[in-house]
Amino acid sequence: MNKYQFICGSGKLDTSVEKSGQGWRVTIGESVYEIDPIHNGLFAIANGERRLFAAGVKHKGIYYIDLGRVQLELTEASDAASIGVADEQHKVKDKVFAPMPGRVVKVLVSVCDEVKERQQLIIVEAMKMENPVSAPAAGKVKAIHFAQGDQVDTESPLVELELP
Amino acid sequence: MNKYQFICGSGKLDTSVEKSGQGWRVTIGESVYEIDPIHNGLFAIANGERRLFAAGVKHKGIYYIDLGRVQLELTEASDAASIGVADEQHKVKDKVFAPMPGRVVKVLVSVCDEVKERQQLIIVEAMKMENPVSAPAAGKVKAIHFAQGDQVDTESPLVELELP
Amino acid sequence: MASQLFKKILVANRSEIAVRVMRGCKALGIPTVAVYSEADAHSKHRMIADQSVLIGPPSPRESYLNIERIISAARETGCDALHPGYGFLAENPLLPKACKEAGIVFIGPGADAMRLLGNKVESRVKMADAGVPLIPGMKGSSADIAQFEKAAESAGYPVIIKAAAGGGGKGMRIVREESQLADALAAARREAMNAFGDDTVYLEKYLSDPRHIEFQVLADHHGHCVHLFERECSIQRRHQTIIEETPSTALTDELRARMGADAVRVAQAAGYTNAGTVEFLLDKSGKYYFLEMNTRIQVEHPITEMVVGVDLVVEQIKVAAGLPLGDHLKKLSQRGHAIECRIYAEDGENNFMPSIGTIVHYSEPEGPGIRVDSGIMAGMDIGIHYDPIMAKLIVHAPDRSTAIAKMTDALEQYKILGVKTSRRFMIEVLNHPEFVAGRTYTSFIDDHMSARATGSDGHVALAAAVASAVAAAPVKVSSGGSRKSSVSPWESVGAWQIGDTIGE
Amino acid sequence: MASQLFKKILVANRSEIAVRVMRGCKALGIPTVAVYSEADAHSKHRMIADQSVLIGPPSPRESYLNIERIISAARETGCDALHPGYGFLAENPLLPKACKEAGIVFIGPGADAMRLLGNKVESRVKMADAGVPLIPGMKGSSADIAQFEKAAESAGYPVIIKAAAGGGGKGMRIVREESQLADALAAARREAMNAFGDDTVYLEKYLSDPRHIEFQVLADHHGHCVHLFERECSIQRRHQTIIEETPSTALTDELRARMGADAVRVAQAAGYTNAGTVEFLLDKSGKYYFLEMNTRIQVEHPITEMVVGVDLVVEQIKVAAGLPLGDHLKKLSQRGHAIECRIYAEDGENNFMPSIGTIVHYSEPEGPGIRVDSGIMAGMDIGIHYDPIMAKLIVHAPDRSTAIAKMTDALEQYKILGVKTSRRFMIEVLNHPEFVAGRTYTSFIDDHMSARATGSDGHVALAAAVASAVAAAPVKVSSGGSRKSSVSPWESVGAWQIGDTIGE
Repeated sequence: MNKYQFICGSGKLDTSVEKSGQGWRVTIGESVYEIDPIHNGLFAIANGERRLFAAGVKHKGIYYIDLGRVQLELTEASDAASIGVADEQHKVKDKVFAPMPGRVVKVLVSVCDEVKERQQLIIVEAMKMENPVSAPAAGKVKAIHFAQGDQVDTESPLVELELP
Repeated sequence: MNKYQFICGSGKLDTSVEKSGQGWRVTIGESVYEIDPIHNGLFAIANGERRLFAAGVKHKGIYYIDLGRVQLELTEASDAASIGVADEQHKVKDKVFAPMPGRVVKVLVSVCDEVKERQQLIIVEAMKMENPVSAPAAGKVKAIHFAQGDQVDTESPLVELELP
Repeated sequence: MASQLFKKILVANRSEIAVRVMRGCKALGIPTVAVYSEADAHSKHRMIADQSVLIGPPSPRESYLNIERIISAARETGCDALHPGYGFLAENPLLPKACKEAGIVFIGPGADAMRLLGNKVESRVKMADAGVPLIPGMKGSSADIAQFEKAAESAGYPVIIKAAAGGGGKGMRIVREESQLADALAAARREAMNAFGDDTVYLEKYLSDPRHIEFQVLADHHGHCVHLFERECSIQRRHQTIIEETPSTALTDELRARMGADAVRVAQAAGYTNAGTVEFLLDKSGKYYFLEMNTRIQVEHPITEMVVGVDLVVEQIKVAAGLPLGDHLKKLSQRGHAIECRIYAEDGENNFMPSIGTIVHYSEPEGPGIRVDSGIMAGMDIGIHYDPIMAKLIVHAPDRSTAIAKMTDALEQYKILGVKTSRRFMIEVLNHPEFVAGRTYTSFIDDHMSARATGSDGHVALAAAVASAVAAAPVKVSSGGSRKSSVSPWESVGAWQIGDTIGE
Repeated sequence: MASQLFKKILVANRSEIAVRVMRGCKALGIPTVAVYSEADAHSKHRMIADQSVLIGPPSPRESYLNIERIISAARETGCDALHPGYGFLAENPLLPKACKEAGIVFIGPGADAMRLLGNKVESRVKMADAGVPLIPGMKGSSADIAQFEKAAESAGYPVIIKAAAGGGGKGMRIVREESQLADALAAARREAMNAFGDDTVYLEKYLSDPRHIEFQVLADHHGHCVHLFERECSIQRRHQTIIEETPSTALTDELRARMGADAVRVAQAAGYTNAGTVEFLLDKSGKYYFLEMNTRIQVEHPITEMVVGVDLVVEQIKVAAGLPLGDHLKKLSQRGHAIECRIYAEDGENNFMPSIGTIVHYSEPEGPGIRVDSGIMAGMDIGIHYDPIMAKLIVHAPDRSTAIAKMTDALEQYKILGVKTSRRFMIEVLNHPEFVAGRTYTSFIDDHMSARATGSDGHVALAAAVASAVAAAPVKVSSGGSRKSSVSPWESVGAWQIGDTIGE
């Protein structure tokens, strides 16, 4: 039997897995899931009477799971640190990143401005659209690292905030 | 650069492979094929101006290749002996096997009968159909190993022939 | 709304038809229950059902033909209706009878109509009375070979022996002279017994080069019956169609109207309800003869769906729920041309010999007007227990020549490796000048395809080139993490994940 | 036969529309040539073409917008016709002009009609003259903000600013009060310049809660023009549709006939040939206004194909080859109901923010009445260079409620991992009581979807269970053979190839 701990958003879940027929039996708390791998990342899940068709793939340390209506991304707790995923509650909110590489078409705030949560800070053009980048939390603008026309990536923060 | 020798039917082909961009360049005699793996066993092939979409998979030592209109099975010459594949020209024709497991519903010949090439010898029922098993070559029936009603597999010969 | 028709439907079948029926249920918002044998634990029809029940060992007699077990599965899971698909119990009147006793709605005709039409001998008599044209032959069956000899002589050789309970070419034998009659009779009886559990056979005149034309009908419980035009099923091997199309190139509007009216007459004479198919043979002079009525959804129903614009399974469910035929069924028309190719596990290059094995690669064709009804997935084993149909490929196009081009493209796009199929054979049939000209008939394959060249020398180098790429592709094993074994399918393959060096 | 129409067609586009156009060419037996940028070397549209030509670096300006390079690719490969798809150069009159000079047939309207209709300002004037109803607003454009202020005042706020060269919501801004006008004007101009290379914008009255209804038209070079009924494109985010359907629940037969006739009038007034789309806004009182005519095949053309039973790309090619409209186009009718959902790389749970990444799993839904037009495959990177549309999912069913159920099922079956999509969002729109009731309009999403709950707590345990199975699946490395690296995709995965022990 293998044991795993997964992180999804702010939650943690412990699972244990054992072989069952040609698939797996996964136990999470009181619930038992019978999982049959089909092929190429597709799985059939049975939980009591309920059956579901899911897709699951691990890529660069992240488990991408498609449950039909809902898609979720999980990490193993033991991998989380090494691949730079922090628990949701500890996520650093004082640095604002671009959601994708692109070009800054407008800077809407100045250093020292007080901003509200979700207030638009910068507009980045990518994929032929203007995408607003908003403040993750209320605070004060400490630094702006890019100017209009600059190309930006997702690695360096666009804006740094001072959180109250 | 890797070199391979493939067997297909009675033919042998030498190929050499080198990396080319994100795919492979395969040289066979004077011809050069650029091959891009797509995903999950699908490949795009370019040979001069011609482009083709193919599927290719290795399973239990056999290379299964789908070229659209034609499907072929190949083996590597170096593997052929170990997985029991003989060159076509040396194939033993004096033993007749069932094409699939099933039940003998009729035996159409007797020991010592002279049979022609393609003459029906035995009828095996499988998949709800009667499937005739024919002589691979002309000869004389030396032995019949199963009787009507017997279950047969594909491993043991049904009939042995004495070839002229 | 639609979801009120039934609470839950049990699909008493497997493979592609079970999958297709479940899709129809889903479109009506009705949950489905699959039944499966031990051989089908990993089958597609089980995977896509909302629930599933194991009904027994691989042998059909102990699973998919086990009425008692299937009815109790329906009861256990709270199903209020049951769809039989085709094959297995679909035309066994004991199933609707057992459903009725269990208080479950059978999605198909009543037991009486099914019994009548299932017996080819009785139904011939009935249809003769209704004024439907019949092929000359025996009035009833007999255990006595002399009766067969007499009937053969009076109809004139060649004659054909058929299973009374038959369908799909099983238990069928063509007899060209008297000396072959006894052997053929024995073989037909044996096959009939194996396939249907009933060895009653009868004899008819064998028509030379007829076309096989069938009409889809739909009848409700309120006295309405309509036909949904024809399907031509002339391209046959082993007396079983592999390519079907609609419209038929052989029908004029006038002939189509007459045959359609006769198809409705057959259904009404039998007191038929739900979806059914009336089969005719059409000879070269334009005369047609009633052959039989199939009391089930047919393998080839999708071509009707695409050209007539109906969902036959949805209509079956509505009729079974007691709804009258909708208004859209009263102004039907044919639009464009559809072709279906059956994808069997059989070797098109070797006399259609069944092929078993594991599906090591599977990818379906796609594009506008292309439909695949499949019962398989990569990784599945195709075994010996069941009918070797794996999937059906259907195309719809504005006209016949475009449909042929589209089907050719789709067959080439369709990749199945590990078991043999007849894809190449069917491409050659579709592009044969006689097929392109619309001159199809039931011996088409014997007459036109037996001398075909099956060489593939020109392709061997291409195949070796692909094999070389397969051989050269290195594995990329997950490098990080605490569990060295955690390699997802993704991480071991893919064009964008190939390492920098090759092999050794 | 059909294959004589053109020798070879170059498809001057990428992704799903290039793939779909090539399928149309294949159905007519015409070989295809793909063009691709350096970013698209592994793209699906390149893979399925018979030939392909590299036309430049990733930046659209240097590749897919480079007329000279595209024309020379067509010449090099011996193409005698070119299909532009939608987007990129599809509505740029310089392309048909360049084609004409190069002796290549442009599969689309003539340069003059395209130029006229491409200019929203000029075409408004023309259509006013032709008696087609128009929305109140500016008669022409202006560089002067005062002109915009004046027009806004006279039409009454709210007003909308639109790019003269526009389409697809780009360069569009709603202005609710005068104080926002200057900023909105600047933003719209900037976006218009980026998207179309032309920053001309104009202003109209903004209608509250209108429906967006468009009519498909088809006109040949022999003076015939027909409409193929409507599409309703009211479900929009960022002023761009994500769900389209036909028929519209808002049209009576009488209104449909009037609007269809006006659509034909628009096409004829513009001297239009080939396939085009006339867009209207329909207000609550049943009044409709001409908005613009799109001079290309539309993203949402498949729903018309499924309900009307035509292949629009095939018809485009035939018209371009000089054929008159076929008889089947003269007795058109609508059959059943079709819905299309656009599958963008964008996060439906986070304000439709574009999402980039690698597609780590991809499997398409299947079943009767389900069609996927896709431009992606597993393993592809979705980058920042191009429009984030990945695929379109289209369903066809006998009626609207069945179509909604079928689309819901299909969206759940559709698995795409690695980039985010709006599949869940669209399922919730489709099943919203107001959508089910047919009360759709352009602000539907803002009004009804902004307060939706997006939690997924109930699913986390299920997801963790699947992740556990992914983590536990061991690799099976090929044991035999001389080349240790020879592991095919197959040998490392699959339900039937799992080892006997787990992990570590």
